[in-house]
Amino acid sequence: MIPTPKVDWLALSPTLALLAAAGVALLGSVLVPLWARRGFTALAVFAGFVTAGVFAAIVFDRSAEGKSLIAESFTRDRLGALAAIIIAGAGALTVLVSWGEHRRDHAGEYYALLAAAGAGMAFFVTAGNLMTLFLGLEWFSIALYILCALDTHRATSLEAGLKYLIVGGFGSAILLFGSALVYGATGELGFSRIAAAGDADNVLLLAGLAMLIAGLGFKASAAPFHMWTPDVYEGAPTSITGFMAAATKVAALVLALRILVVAFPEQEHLWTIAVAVIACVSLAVGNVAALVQRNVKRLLAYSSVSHAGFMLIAVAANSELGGRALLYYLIPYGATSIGAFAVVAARERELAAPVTLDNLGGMGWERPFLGAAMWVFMLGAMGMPLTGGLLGKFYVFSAAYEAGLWWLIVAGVIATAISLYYYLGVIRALYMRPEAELRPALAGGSPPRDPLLQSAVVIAVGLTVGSFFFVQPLIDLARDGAGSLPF
Amino acid sequence: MTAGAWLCLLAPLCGALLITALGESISRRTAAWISTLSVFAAFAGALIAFVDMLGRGHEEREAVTTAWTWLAAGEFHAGLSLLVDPLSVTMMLIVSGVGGLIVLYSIGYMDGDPEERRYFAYMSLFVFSMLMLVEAGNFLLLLVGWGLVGLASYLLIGFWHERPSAVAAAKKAFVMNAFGDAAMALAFFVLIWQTGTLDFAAAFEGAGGLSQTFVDLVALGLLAGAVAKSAQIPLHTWLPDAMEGPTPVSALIHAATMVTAGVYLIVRAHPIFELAPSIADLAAGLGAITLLVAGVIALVQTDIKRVIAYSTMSQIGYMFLGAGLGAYGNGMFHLMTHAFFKALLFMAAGLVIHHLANEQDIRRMGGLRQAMPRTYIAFLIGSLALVGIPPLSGFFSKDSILASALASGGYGRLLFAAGLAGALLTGLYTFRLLFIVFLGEPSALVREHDHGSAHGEGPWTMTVPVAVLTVLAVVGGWVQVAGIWHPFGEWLDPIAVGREHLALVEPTVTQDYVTSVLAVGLGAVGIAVAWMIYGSRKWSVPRVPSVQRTLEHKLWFDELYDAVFYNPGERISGLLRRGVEEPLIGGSIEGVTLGAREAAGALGEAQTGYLRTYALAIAAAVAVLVVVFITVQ
Amino acid sequence: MADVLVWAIWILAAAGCLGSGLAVITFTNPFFSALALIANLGSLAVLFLLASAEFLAAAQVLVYAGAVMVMFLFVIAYLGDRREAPLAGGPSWISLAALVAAAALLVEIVVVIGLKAGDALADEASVDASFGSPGEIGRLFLTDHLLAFEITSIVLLIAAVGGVVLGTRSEAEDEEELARARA
Amino acid sequence: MTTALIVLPLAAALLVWVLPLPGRAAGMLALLAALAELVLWVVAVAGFDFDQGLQQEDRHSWFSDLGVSYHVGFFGFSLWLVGLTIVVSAAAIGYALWVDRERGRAYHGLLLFLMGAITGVFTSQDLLLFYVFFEAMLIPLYVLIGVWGGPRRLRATVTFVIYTMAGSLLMLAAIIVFGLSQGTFSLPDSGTSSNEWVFLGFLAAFAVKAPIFPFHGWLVDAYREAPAEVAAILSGVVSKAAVYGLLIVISKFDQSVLHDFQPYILAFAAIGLVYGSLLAFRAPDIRSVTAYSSMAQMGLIVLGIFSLTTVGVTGAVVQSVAHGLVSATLFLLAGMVETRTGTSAFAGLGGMARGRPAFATVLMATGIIALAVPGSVAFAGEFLILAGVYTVGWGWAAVGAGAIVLAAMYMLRLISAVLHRAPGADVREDARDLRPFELALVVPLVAALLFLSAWPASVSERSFPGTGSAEASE
Amino acid sequence: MRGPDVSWYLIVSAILFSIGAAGVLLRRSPLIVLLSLEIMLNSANLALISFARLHGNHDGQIFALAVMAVAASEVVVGLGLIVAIARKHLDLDVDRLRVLRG
Repeated sequence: MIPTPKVDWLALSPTLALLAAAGVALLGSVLVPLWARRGFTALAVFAGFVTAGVFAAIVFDRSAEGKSLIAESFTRDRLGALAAIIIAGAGALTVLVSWGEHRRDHAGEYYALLAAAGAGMAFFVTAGNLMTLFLGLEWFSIALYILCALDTHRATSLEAGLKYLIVGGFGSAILLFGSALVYGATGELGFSRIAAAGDADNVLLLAGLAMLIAGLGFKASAAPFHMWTPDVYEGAPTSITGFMAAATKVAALVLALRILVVAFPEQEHLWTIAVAVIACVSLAVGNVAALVQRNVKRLLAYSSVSHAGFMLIAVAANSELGGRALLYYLIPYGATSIGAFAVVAARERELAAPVTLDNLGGMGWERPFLGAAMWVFMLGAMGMPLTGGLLGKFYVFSAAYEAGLWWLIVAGVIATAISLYYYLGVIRALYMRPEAELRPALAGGSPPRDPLLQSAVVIAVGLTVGSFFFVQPLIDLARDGAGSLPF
Repeated sequence: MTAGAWLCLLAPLCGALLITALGESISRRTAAWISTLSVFAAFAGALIAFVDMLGRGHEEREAVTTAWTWLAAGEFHAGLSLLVDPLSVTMMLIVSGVGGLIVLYSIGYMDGDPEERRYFAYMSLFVFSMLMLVEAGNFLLLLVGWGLVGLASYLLIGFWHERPSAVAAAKKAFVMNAFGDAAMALAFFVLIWQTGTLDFAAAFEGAGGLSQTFVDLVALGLLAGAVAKSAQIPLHTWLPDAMEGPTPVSALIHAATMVTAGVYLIVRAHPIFELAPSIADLAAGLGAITLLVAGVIALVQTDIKRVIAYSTMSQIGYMFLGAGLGAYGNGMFHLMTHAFFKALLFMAAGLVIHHLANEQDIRRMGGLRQAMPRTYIAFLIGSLALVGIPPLSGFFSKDSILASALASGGYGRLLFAAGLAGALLTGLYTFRLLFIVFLGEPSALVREHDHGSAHGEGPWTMTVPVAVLTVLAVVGGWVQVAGIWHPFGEWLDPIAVGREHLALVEPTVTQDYVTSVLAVGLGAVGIAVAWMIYGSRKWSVPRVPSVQRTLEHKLWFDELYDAVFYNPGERISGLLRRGVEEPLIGGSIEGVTLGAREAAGALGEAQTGYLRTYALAIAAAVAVLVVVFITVQ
Repeated sequence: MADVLVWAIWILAAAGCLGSGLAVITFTNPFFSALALIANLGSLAVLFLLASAEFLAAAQVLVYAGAVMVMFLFVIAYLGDRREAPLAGGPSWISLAALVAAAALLVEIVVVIGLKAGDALADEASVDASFGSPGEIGRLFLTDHLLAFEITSIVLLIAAVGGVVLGTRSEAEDEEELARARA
Repeated sequence: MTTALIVLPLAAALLVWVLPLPGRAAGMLALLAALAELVLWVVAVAGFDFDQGLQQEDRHSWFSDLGVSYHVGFFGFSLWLVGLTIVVSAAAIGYALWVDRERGRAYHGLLLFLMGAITGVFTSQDLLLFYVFFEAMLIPLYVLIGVWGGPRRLRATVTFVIYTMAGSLLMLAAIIVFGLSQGTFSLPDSGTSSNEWVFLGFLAAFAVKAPIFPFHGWLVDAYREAPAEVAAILSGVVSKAAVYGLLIVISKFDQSVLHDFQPYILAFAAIGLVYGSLLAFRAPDIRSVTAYSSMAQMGLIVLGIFSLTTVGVTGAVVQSVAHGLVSATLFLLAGMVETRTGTSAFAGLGGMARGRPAFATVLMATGIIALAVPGSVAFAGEFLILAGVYTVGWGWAAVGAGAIVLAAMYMLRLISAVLHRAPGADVREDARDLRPFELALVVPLVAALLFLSAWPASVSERSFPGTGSAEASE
Repeated sequence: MRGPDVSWYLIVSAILFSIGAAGVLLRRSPLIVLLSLEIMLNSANLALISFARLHGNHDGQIFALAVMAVAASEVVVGLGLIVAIARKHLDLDVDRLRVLRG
């Protein structure tokens, strides 16, 4: 008889809730009659995300002391729980946004895979060793590969899926090889054991670290590992793009912070600089490339690259304040991403065509609510006042200053200044195009009301703006979350 | 005493505001009377102050009254204060008295102009400003008045704003005066910096403790302001152009009051000028140069008002000469008599112009004596006073200045000679004008406008002031007869700070007599020559084309300033636009935009769409990262 | 003696492994590439075996070379006549850069290993015979690595769903097809 | 009290946006709110003790870990700047109501929002809060110009926003460094800094906002393309945020730092003064002249502030108020000219004085105050500024005095080109004089200027308590 | 350990990894790219197993086994995608999939 380990079910509950939702949805997509299938699965998955969020909140509440479980397979701590809350929130909003897509094929599977991806992320952020890291990564990645390609009737969707899959597979392979090297150098898979075992200047360990950073950078779509991002974001179904932009980044960045801080404290002098440089490159590439984009999804994709840069600044700070900054930043960032893509999705459904800056023209006046919301999201992405984006940047820069990385502040400032051009470009498209340039909506007529999408947008706006006014509670959460790591 | 001063100051302001506020709800005539009455009320206030002051002892004739703190910052305070002393009361009387007459004259002169209301509001504003200038209790308020008279002058010169020449002349006057204002302000900054105050008494006291450089700077700044305002060389070119304004304006502002403010300033600030003798000498020298140059230029002018304007410059040159040499009382005396006879001349000229329907070119005039006999008399008296023929007012005042010059050493003798030459010129140009305009055969134009004497020579509102001034031009000089009695000088004496007498130079009786003989003689010679050339036409006008052209171009001052200041300024402005603003300031934005776009384009190229390149980027980045980690380690 | 045999087998396996690997990426016909991969997996299994990973060697052959590659071949067969694929192509700078990058990675890893070869990599831990046996692996999968085991199954499930979803025709595609046919 | 002044316009903005009113009614509501704000301000003034420093404070912690709080309050000078904001904004809202802007709800809401943000800037006592309001001003401005502006508005807005943001982002960096090294972001609680980079960071924001030469690339386009009333707020009030910022800066840095940078800042300010004046002299339309003159005036104000003397700083405050009112009035008048003639280019204007006495009087009055004729409040401000900067070096004052002459030249040129000479090609006979409503908008502004001209000490004496204020030292 | 020591395994693994990488970077057929990815994953497996032997713990082997499953998953999804692409009558050439770019 093999003594099976005692499993901390509560710690796993967010993941399990989502897995359960995925299972129910999967069953539903076969068993429930066609007319109710979409509703049933969507509801189940929405409930799954909400439950996961609630569970994660409970975990957060009850995990003042972080601990590793099952031979460092995963960690029960506030960092993971907070990240799971954000991911669950992103997922729930994504369900709301997705509803109006009226997907005929694979509707059930769509939601099931969404829940599965969410579950993978919720687990991934708690991963405690290299193996669960890799598995968690593949878990949600594979789900996302499928989701990206799910619109099989669209060639771009398939192209996006294949690109994501192959480049992602390549990135995973590198991450894996890096894990192998780290394992080889230390003989350990668990993060804290790696730190304990490592001799600091073991070249195997360093090569492995480099590859790990690359693999996680890929997921966070940090430059120069970002090149899949615009293509995939453009090709994927828009709601999924939003989910990827928000949730994948949460997962990748939180885990990057966790593994770097926990497993590689001795190599701090190397990876902080590496991450800082990657952050700079991301800022530069993301913002500059976005300047000439006409396709709004693509523009937002580059914007997400640049935001990865900002958040990597917080990681590079390698401090409690940096952790706080990262976790705080993720909240308004996630809300703006999902919200912005939701608005794009709404426009897309209205036009039945890809949304570009040109056919966005006049939307601000035609659809005042969505227009104003998009405005708020763009302000949030710019880091303007009255949105949490400003304070996110404020915290990130503070962390950089505290860590002595003042040049990152300069880089961030320049990047923000550049970014204004394209964010303002969106607002300009919404409101300021001369009447002559405005083209009538292609699909004609007013589209059916989509209260769910609108409520998602309302929530996103609320989060974007609310995170500005109610900083203290959020920053308390972030502090508790960041406190889980041994800075 | 102070109540009178306040009444004097505020009455015209109220008049101006009233006319502006009531706008079109009152008739033009009512507006004119509001203005006139307000100025006469000011005169009444001045009289009250004067009478009150007469009843006091010499020590009690000075009072400062403050309404509120006008400007304060840090340690620096300047109140809205009036200084009432014999000097300011003298000026108040002249300004409001002559001003009242001229405003009254305007009622007739401006009758029928569609914008009469605006005119009278401006006139009241001017009188207020001028009174503010002369009553100011500190340098800051003096500067305020200084600036406001410039403003009113601008408004009135440009009153006929549809004439481009009038607008240009107004701008020119204002800008040149602004230059003077700025120079004065700089002088005040030195005072604030060094003494912390702009109150007259305190500043004079503080100035005593300053180094010579600072005192010179202050005096120089004040002098620059005075020169600009009084149209002395080299800041004189605006005055002839200012004749674009209505004739009463020329009489009031550009003859009787504003332009003489420079003299007032020198007298008011005499302690500073005494501390800076070289600057005072400079003032006297500038006056001498101006009186000669203006006199010469006046010889060739063909516009009736311009001739008088140059004559004004010339006469103010005398006043500067006197004030610069320390003969303050004599300078002020000439200021007063000049106000009378020059206002008279302008208003008489105004009658002529009015009569000839706004024609000002003397070449088209002639023989007006028949048509306008009384005007001729008035003009003749004014001219004689101007030339300084006894017993008219100009004789007393001008000769006393020249005598002072004679009395003040070597430099003074030089100036004395200049003054005498000026006297000759005065006679010449004055009577050239008189003979051309009034004598000889009536010209075509004059005949055309000869309506007979049925209409008289003008409405009573115009003729009465002329009459009053004619009397004043005759008797105005009798308040001081050199070597016999000096009530005017004694009246002003209390403003001497820390000294027995105001005047620094006291000519002897002999000097007085010598001066009188020479000056009158030369004036008479000038008249005689003018008679030979223009009256009896026995002599032809001497022709020296180059000289004539030079004089007609007013010694090329305008051209010089255009070449040195205006044109370079305009060119620099254009150069800055084309050389800095567009290529650098705008171009930098263009450049950054272009650069960013190109970079973005390059990144877009790199985003080839080949997924292999995406993987390649990752592989390359990993390769670099590994190398860096290992080598850095 | 046994050592020599082991060396010989190792060298053969390694050579086969590398050779078949090269073959995979050089064949123009995916079918042959897939076959080469099977050879590659087989020779890897030998190396696994030599490195005391018996269970993995078995799994490699059964699961990987057997099941997975069969599916591969099936798909290749299904795709039929589009089998021929050019060796490389596209912009030549990509190929060049690709080779450089791959070579750089190789050199780096080899250098890294070489740097460590002297000390840490020379002395393996001594292990008993049961090392790598199915029993040991199984025990770990149910204790320390329980989660990994479960997650593996989840990943496979997701992939299966994905395969089904992507592999089957959708209504939208049908409609599009129909539309194209009509046109 | 202070919070009420900030919140009232913001709340009114929300109300205007949310209530489904027709445009005109929304405008009325906005105007009402602006007038109510004015009343509130008067109450604030009445309750203010000018012998004390910071007053009428509200303070709540915002997030405590970095020591950031919502902290607002008034200094004497900020009271005047807020008053300026309210008066100009009210006039602008009134003007927008008068011309009946399209999409009135959005427009008036944005104007109110802008008003609230500016009020916030002038009352912030916490650096981050200051930054928040400073940036928040841009949000409505971007849309106001971008949607309702002239034909080249898109370019103008982008340039404007990116330019200003680039500066203020550097300030954000500086704020972070300052706040973290001080341990608090609260202005009253923090000491002075000696970090020159931080100083430059702050300076960058204000140099662009003011603007100081050579950071004025955004200026003319923005002023020319904006709707008239927005241009009025932009040049009249928004630029004064830089003044407030610089006043903060000189109180929060060591004297050594300030004195190190003083010559350079004075030099750039002086260059800006002359440069702006020269370009204004040749600018082709009312708005460009006003724009460049704004630049020149801001250079002058910066001269005053960086004289680092009480006199100069006080002069800067006076001049800020004066210039705010003047340029707001001028832009509103430019708008009125444009609605009548369709242009503000001098080439098509002229002769508007004939038959339009009210317009002529108002423009003339504003113009002559703008050129700082002695006795005007602008003169008072300039006089103090130059008197202050004179003690630093006579050359600065000489340049300033020279610029006064230039100011006279370009302002007179403007006045003449609009009012005088023969009627221009675009001035039709039926272009009417100012209507009573328009008069009701500009006359209060001019009246305020005249009042201040009669009594500039009302501001200058009541800006800094006592003589040796914390903001400036001898 | 009989036979070559761990470094030799690793060198094989490294070469294999590079071969796989080169395959992904060079080949245009998505099928062969997938196969190359498999080679990369397998090279990692070889490294893991060698290190497991080196350290004498099973973690590496377990990891390798998990990787096998993941590799299979990727293959399944990849093949599904390729089939879907083929069904759309698109070229099976990754270089032709560049609608999305810029």
